[in-house]
Amino acid sequence: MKKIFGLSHLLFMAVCGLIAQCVFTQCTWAADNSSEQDYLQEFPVVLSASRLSQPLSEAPNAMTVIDRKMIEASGFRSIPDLFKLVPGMYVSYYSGNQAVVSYHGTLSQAAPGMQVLIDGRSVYLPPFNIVNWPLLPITIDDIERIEVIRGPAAASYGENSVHGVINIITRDAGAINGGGISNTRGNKGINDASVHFGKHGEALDYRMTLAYTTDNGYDNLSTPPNGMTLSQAASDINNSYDNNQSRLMNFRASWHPNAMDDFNVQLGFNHDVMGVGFRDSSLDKPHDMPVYENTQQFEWVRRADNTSELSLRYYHIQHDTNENYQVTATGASSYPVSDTIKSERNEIELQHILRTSELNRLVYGAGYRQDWVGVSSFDANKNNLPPYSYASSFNFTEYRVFANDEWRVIPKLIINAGGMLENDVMDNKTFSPRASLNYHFTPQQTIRIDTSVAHRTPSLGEQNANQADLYQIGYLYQPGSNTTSAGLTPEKIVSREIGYLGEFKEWNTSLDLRIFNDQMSNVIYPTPNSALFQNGITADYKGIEASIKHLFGNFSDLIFNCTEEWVKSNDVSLNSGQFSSLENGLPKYIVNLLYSQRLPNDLSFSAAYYFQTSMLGVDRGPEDYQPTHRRVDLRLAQPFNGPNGLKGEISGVVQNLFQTDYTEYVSTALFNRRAFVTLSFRWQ
Amino acid sequence: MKKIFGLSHLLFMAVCGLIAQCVFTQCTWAADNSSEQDYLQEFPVVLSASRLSQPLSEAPNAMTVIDRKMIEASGFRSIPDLFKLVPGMYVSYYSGNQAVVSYHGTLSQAAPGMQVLIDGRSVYLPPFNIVNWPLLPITIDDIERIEVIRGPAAASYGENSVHGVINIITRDAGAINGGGISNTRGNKGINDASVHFGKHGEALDYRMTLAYTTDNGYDNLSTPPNGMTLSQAASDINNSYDNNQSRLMNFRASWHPNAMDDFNVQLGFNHDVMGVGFRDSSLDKPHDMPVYENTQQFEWVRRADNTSELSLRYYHIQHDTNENYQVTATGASSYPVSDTIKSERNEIELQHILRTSELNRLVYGAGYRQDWVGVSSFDANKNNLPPYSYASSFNFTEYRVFANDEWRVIPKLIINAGGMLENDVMDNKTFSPRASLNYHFTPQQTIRIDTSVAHRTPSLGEQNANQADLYQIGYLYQPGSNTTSAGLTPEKIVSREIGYLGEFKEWNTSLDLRIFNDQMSNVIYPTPNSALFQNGITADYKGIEASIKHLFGNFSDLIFNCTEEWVKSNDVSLNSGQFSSLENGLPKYIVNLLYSQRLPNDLSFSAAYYFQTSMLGVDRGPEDYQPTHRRVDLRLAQPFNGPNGLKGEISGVVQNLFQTDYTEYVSTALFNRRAFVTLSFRWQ
Amino acid sequence: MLSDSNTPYQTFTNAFRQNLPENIQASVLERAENFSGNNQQADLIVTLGFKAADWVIERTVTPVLAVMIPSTKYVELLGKQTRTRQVSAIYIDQPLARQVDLLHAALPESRSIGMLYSSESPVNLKKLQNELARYSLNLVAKHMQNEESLSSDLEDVLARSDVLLAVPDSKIYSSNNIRNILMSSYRQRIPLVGLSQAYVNAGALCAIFSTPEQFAAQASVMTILFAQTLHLPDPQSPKLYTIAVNQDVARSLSITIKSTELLHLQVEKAGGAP
Amino acid sequence: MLSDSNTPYQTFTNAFRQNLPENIQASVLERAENFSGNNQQADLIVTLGFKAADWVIERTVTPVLAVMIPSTKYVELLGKQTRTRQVSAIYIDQPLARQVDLLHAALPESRSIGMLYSSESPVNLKKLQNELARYSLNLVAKHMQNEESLSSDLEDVLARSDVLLAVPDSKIYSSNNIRNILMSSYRQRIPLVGLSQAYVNAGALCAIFSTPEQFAAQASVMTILFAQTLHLPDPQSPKLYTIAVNQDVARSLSITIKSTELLHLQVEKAGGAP
Repeated sequence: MKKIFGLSHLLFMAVCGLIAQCVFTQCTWAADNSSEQDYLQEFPVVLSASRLSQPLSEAPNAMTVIDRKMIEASGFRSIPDLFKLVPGMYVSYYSGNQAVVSYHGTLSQAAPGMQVLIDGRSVYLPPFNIVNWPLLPITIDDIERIEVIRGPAAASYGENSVHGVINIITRDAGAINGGGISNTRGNKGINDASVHFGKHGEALDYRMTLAYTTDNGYDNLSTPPNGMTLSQAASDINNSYDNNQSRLMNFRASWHPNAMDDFNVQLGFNHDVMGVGFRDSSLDKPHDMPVYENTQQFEWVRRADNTSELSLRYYHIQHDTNENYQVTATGASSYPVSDTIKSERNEIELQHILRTSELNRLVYGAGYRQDWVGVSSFDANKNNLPPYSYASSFNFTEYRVFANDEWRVIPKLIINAGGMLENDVMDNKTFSPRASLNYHFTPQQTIRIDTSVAHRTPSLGEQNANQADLYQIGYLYQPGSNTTSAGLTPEKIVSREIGYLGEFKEWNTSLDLRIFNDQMSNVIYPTPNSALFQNGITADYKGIEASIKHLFGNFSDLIFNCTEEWVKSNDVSLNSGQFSSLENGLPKYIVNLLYSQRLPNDLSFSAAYYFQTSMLGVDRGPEDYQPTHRRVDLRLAQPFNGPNGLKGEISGVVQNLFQTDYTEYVSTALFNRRAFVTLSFRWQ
Repeated sequence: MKKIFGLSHLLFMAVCGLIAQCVFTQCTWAADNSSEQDYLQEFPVVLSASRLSQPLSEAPNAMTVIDRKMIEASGFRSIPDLFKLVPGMYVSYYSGNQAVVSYHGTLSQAAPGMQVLIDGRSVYLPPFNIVNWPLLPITIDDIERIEVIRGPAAASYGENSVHGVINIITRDAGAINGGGISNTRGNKGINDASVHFGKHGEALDYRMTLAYTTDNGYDNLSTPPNGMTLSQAASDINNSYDNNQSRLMNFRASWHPNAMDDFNVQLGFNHDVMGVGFRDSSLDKPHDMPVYENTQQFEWVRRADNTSELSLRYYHIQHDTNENYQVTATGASSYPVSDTIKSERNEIELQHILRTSELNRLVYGAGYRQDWVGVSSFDANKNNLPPYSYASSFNFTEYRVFANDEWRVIPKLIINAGGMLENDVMDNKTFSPRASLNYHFTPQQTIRIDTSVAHRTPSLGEQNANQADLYQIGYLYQPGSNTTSAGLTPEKIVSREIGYLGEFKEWNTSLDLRIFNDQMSNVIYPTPNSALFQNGITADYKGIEASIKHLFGNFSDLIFNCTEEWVKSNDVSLNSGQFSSLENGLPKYIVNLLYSQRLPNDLSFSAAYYFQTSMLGVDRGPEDYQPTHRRVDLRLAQPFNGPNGLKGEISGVVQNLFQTDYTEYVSTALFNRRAFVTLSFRWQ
Repeated sequence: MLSDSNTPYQTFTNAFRQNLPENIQASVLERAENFSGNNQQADLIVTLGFKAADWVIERTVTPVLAVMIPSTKYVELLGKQTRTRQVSAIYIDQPLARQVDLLHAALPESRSIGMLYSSESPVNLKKLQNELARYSLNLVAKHMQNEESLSSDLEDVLARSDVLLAVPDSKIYSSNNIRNILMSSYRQRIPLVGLSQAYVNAGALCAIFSTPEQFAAQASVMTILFAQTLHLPDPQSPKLYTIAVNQDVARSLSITIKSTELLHLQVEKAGGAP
Repeated sequence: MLSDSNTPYQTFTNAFRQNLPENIQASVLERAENFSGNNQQADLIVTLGFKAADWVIERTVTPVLAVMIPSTKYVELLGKQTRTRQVSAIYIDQPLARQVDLLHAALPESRSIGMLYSSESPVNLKKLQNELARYSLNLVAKHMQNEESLSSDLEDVLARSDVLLAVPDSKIYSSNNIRNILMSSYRQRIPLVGLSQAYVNAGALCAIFSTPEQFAAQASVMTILFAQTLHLPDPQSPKLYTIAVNQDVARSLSITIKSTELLHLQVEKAGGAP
């Protein structure tokens, strides 16, 4: 070959001193501030699989997302109320500090069918497997987003997600850089104050909330409820004492020393004082029950490029409840009793999200949980009172493995298949599979067909409690150590649904429609005229849910949800009329509507309407009949610039504007109009 | 959004009936002969990792490739001769049918340091761990390519590759479509005939060779060798009978039913009649020793895209040797003896080549081998003759795992690291690691640095034989069952080398330079004045090898190899002068040169020159001194068109043109000028 | 995994749909046989592959965009229509000039370009020779008489060439023959320049081709243009293309090949595209 | 694995060397500090990055090709030379027009383009506004006063924009801030359009950029041209570019994004390149 080039020697030179150092080591480029680094710098994977919310049209379940915008527009002060914004959800109160959040109507006031997770931490706790909402160490303002799965999702969210899953995602450690202070005052003793502050730094982000909330709970009945005479009411209806006062703190920090690893710490503490007891009771007089909850959560997430995300989570929750009250021994005078419940949970979970190909994503993992419960009663002389306590403390362990595979067969067809294999506290081995198919017949129109199975393990209360006592959660739970419901097995649900999701961009409207059939079997119920529980109820739920979102231009939007639901069950034949029925316990129609509008000068206005047809809680008598109720809430908020660069906002909320004084789960919980004003400032 | 397009409906249509069928199944496109299929058809991976030869500049070892062009140009008739074309290789003959192919000079006439593989099948066989070249069931024309690794390569080629590896790759089953016939006639009884034919079909390719080769072996001495008087010669030097006649057949088929899988079968058979015995011996008179070898090999290779290749190989080799000769009991008259050696090998190997990333390739696998040897002697009355046989048959098993990782750190730097873990027939566990670094400081200039370790297991002969008999391989091996060399351990070699490879395109020249230091330890040697073997020799080899290839225009090329080598060893002090020495056993300089030229009318001419300095085989006495020898071979070949579309070729070869009658490993093997003519036809 | 078993047709369909704006309503008919001219209200029919185009062109007067058809078949297609209507196409084949540009860019030292073709090969030798002449390359073309003579014809071509250029003729380059073609050419150390990623995966040194996604992009542009103007542009060669290189083969043949990016830039610069 | 930890400089160097013909002898100096004008016999010096260019330009009269430097720094570079010689460059930044073409192609429904910039951002707002005006897009630019105000400034921009366009300013888009920027914008469901594959991996919706291999290809073409003519062409923007899309982010934000191939074709067609 001839030498045709005139160039004999070329010197090629790279940027100063970088190549030599970096041949065998990973190195960041930020150190060098020469300007091409603006283009060449490396970044961590921020919006990784676990951080990206799945679009509704690709989720394997029916899902409702409550975001911050909805939370603010709703005007709600307490977390359980938020679920009023979810189609088909029944939200009610046994008392001001005891919420009932359930799907498919009520099974009991414990609403045991919902799994509730806060950042992956299950707060559905023994001994009674309920969620004690006022004890959660977070405020409504700490919430970034709530994903509510309507239907079982054990394959993704683990055990006890029989009716659905509430997945509360709190604000990221880095979400706040600066601070804020807020105070709310209203009638009914409403007085909330909170301080939050946070900082995001180079490798460490943290935020903290300190809050105090208090209210006087629900109003008390002054007229006899449904079909009762005043004298009947006077003897049977107790006016409950349901003040609540909580002092809580939470801290969240994220340390990301490199581009791959994230270490998260969450600490929470709540000292809640619940008002319990009844004004017209001579024995259980109104008194305060102090509860301490503290929680610690540690999480390590490793995100390696966009294909793999490994997370290891450990958390610990501890509850201490103390109550002093009067009790009357048969035929004797009353004497004071001191009851204590302590419960603790330790859980560790490992999860791996792996994108095996451009079209396939696998999530799998394993978890191990240990729960400990100790209950004791003492009389004034510190003697144990065996009939009212468990004989000893209980220690349960359970473990599970789970996997879900999302396969994008073709861009318009997604198949999810997965399941969870669980060895529960009672050593039952259950398998809860799920399969779903999402078909985008156009990019804006999706049909989802899915079927899944889930199981609910009997609670400690159901296994070892006297049901007669169990249902009196007006005061401290008193499971009887002398009763054991032997041979209980997990409840089972088989769920099938067809969903349709449409985006009608021309009309600025989206529609989420769903027809479902959930078949429950083996449902646990209290054996009539006995202290024991047994399996046996079957229930067949059918329903249709619609959720419509509509935008009016850029400044206002509307969310409209409605549900119609039916149930067929053998429960009435089984409970011998001792209780209400599943059919009565289910509001046939639930409708809600949230309208928000941004007005000139950043003034924002929102209005909500909640409608629910009549019902009667499964474990309640006719005096607690809830007629059809309607409620309208309004909120008006005006931001303003405060002194020293502070950003201020003043907002006012009126709940139940039209004063349709309705009763909640029990007729002693009367909700009438209330109003409050919030003033807040934030700085940076 | 306004509708700005005039198009209301678009119909999109795919080729007839293909999409619907293929959504969930894999389907080939060839079925549809519409013309875009010419572009869309799928192909199997043909040039996969195992089929692509590694360029020398990327190999982790020094390597010489002998390709068909070199094989033809050399004019050689027999396979061992080909290794004369490799730098540093010592090729010699004990007799016309017993070749010595070794590297680093000689250790014994068995040349036990080389691993020899034919298509992955080890033909380095017990009981004496030698390669019996005339017994291989292939002809020189069946060879596609030979890769010779100069230096240990256990990590890639398994056990006993102490000095190097000869990797013979025979022609692919699909390499021949048609047939051919060939006949060679020359002086010294040379008469070779072969037929080969093959066919490649849609899913099945096969080819077959039938061959007959015969010659009268080497010439006999008529003058006394080095420093001997005629009378000494008459009493000590036997003139050997070394005719050879082999009838062989091989068959190779490849079945590839789909794009991924290849099933290969190789069958081979050789009925070889070796001339043994000595003309001037009254006991061991010249006689024929028939040997039957048959081999079967099955291989399954799965090539999944370009990243993974899995192969499973099984083979079986069987040898049957029978010899009848006279033996003289002490002080008695001679009587006839019938000796038999049977040996069999079964081996299975699994190997996976995995491209873990664009830059990294991993080869790993495991092998299991079973060898069986049975030797027996009978007298005329069929009575066993214990002193000359093993007491019983022997069954050995060994297994190994191996892995090698090739990591292209950057395009110009390749690191290989690997090793083999072996549990050998004597239950020795050895680990043979290798690490190498190839650095292309320009694309044409490469430096290779590598170091490796290998082990050689003592042969059955060394363990259980009388060395006095062992070295008389002039007739059948007679290991003595009454002697056992206990406590032998494997020999070890530690090899270090620096190589340089340069391509000088302007000069049409490439240079392969290598400096090495191979340290052998624990080398097994015959205990002086004893029947036993023991470990103990250490030897330190140093050398420099150069290989130059040069093209003169398009029509002629030259290959030039030269080697200089030194050894230091304790062997002389150990063997008490009973034998020669390692130093004497190593030719200090070996030079060879092959020049080929294409002349007008497709006439081709080639000339070879072989030069080797003086030496004396380690286990030989002074009468077998080999002086410096030179040899020149010439070849001339003329293709022509035969009748009926046959392609013909006539070629003539003169070996040792200048009649430098030199002696080989022993002085009775005299090589003088010989010439032969080959006429061949092929058709399609 | 699926992306590999996905057919090119599916890949095209998916990408094409992804690319269309929402207000273009698209129906997919997976089997052209189900099409009859009467019951379709479409404004434009996009066909994929020759068979579909061939079927449709005889049965409708709706404008047709025939995607992924060989350029040599386009005239044949036009001849089949009984009534005139707008017809256009995106050819599946790269322009000859572009292929030659790649040959030269990838193997600048090659002088003799080998080619084996049959009577069915859609190749214009004269035109190819002209393109090769731009780089003073000479063509060693051999007409394969029948499948039996493949081996000898191939050996003949390989003996006289520096590189073997594949032709779109599945009679020669079938999945049965590719094994022998690649093994023979590799034995002679002659690289094969293929026509698709499949060739490169199998063992060809390099190839220039368009992916289904690239065809889909071009088809969407033409469709959107048609929606706006109701006129179809003239038939076109692929505008976007991909160059693939098998580095393992290059290394084994000791060929130093440029990066696909430089090959792309050089092909682009040579401007072989019409 | 390594390809990820490979630095862009190494990748460039390797690809560049791979691309050069054998008769061009190339030395690599890995640390520009080791360079002194006197002892070098080179005919052309190719520098990679601004620092190397800056160092060399003051110390030699050999022609210099400065690769991967910001276009805004080129004039500064020219000003530093004490003696004139041939200087040319390949800019690391895509032409503004090309970026805007991508914005429009990828997010045709976006109207307001948000941008956060600092006093160090090499961005010409006027020019950007002109480019955006081609598609009637309006710019919502916010000047970030200091790092402390990032969050509030960002929230302000996000509240008024449909999309956030990154600027090459590592004061704002640092690996520390990217977390907050992406989380905040995701919270508001506003996609980020980034400047490199790293942005897309981190969570940006899409980006248009050139890879080191693409720069290397262009640099080799310029080098070979120089070797033939001894003249350096004018400084150029990257000729080859890549478009990357994060489909996970697109899906999560319910954005239907076109295939990268169609985006490429549309950007190419818009011809935003100078």
